Amino acid sequence: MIVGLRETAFAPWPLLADAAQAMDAAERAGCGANDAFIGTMRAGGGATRVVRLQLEHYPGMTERMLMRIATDTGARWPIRQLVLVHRVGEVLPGETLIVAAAWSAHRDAAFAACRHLVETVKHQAPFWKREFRADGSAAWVTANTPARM
Amino acid sequence: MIVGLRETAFAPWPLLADAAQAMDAAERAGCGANDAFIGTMRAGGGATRVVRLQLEHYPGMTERMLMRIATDTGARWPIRQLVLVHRVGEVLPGETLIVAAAWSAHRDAAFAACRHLVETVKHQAPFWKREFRADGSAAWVTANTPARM
Amino acid sequence: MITVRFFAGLREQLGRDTLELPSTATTVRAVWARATDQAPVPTHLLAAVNLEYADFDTPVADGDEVAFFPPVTGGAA
Amino acid sequence: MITVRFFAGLREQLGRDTLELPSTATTVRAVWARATDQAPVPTHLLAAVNLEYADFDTPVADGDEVAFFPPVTGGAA
Repeated sequence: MIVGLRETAFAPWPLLADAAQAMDAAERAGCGANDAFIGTMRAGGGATRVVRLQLEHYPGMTERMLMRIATDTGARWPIRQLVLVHRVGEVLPGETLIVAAAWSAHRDAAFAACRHLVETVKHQAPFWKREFRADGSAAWVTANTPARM
Repeated sequence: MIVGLRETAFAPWPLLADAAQAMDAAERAGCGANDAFIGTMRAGGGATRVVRLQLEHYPGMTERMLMRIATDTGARWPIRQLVLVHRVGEVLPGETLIVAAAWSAHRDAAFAACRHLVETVKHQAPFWKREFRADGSAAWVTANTPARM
Repeated sequence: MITVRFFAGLREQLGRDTLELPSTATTVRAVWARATDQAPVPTHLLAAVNLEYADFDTPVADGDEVAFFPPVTGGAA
Repeated sequence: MITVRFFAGLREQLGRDTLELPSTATTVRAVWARATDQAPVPTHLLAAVNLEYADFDTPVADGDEVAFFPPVTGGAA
């Protein structure tokens, strides 16, 4: 598993390649399917175009939640390898916010586990986004859906 | 779009990186989500362990079907970039069979389009697998679900 | 002439991958009968005319390429 | 002592990110009241005790860390 935070911009594909290559030969030969999700910062357009994001987190709790989400996902689907990495700090448009990926024997498990990682992080992991816009304004992003309490 | 066949072993991640970087700045700034699926050859185990696959296709029709599946997917979801690459020829365990990926503003479209690419190729594109096993036997893989006619 | 092609397991069963027929066969069904000496149609047999999926009633004309093949098995596990 | 932490928009509204309370507050609800001078509880406020999500009735003891924060907004678009 590759699970954790990144404080600076990173490319997602080498991370996915590393995770695939970190499996031993038997694990790799058992994997027929890998689904990988990459979330990136969108800029939008016009005067409210977002020029920068600040991604705040709760040091300690955030890492713990990411690890729990990863291990829960591994317990629920027959996963052989998993990536769950989230960016924190100052983020520019186009930079990677999250990489979630799951490797499994078959595609159903890989797709389901990857989607589960993405949704669970979004709704449970303690991250907060503040948008800085082209017109100089800034605002905390408000959640569309409340997290569980 | 990166759509087509590969006759020799290839790494999927540079292909995905190329596709992401091929978007112009405006396209890239509009993309918040990329889902990528990588299907690889499984070996299985025991005497019927598969040591090699032969992937036959219908030259001309296969390329045309891949392109149609890609463009149909782009018409059905708001996709900004797409990869659909399939291996042909002699394949060894662990090698990539298919890469399907979709970039979109939001994750729902990226996940749905990527899954659609994978399922549609499996059920419609003219490819046929023959397995060569460790015990010396060989057999054409039979489809679990018939393709449309 | 009509070009007839067979793929994968079907190609092996029939022992040939391609043949040319005089263009007297007017549908995919007639091409199959002519090309295989009236062999029974395998379950789930697929056909294509000029690189597009076709059914057995699809018309066939001089110069067409007609292909027959088993259900497809590409893609992922 | 109980350590109280605030995050994101809540931290900005309250104008502080952390404070120490004497360990007389016995639940998350009591910690909120004490730490904010009885401020009304924001809609969808979340809380954690010792890095785990907690509800307002969760007991709090000496040495605990109690955090309050708005709904989370990480992840993908």
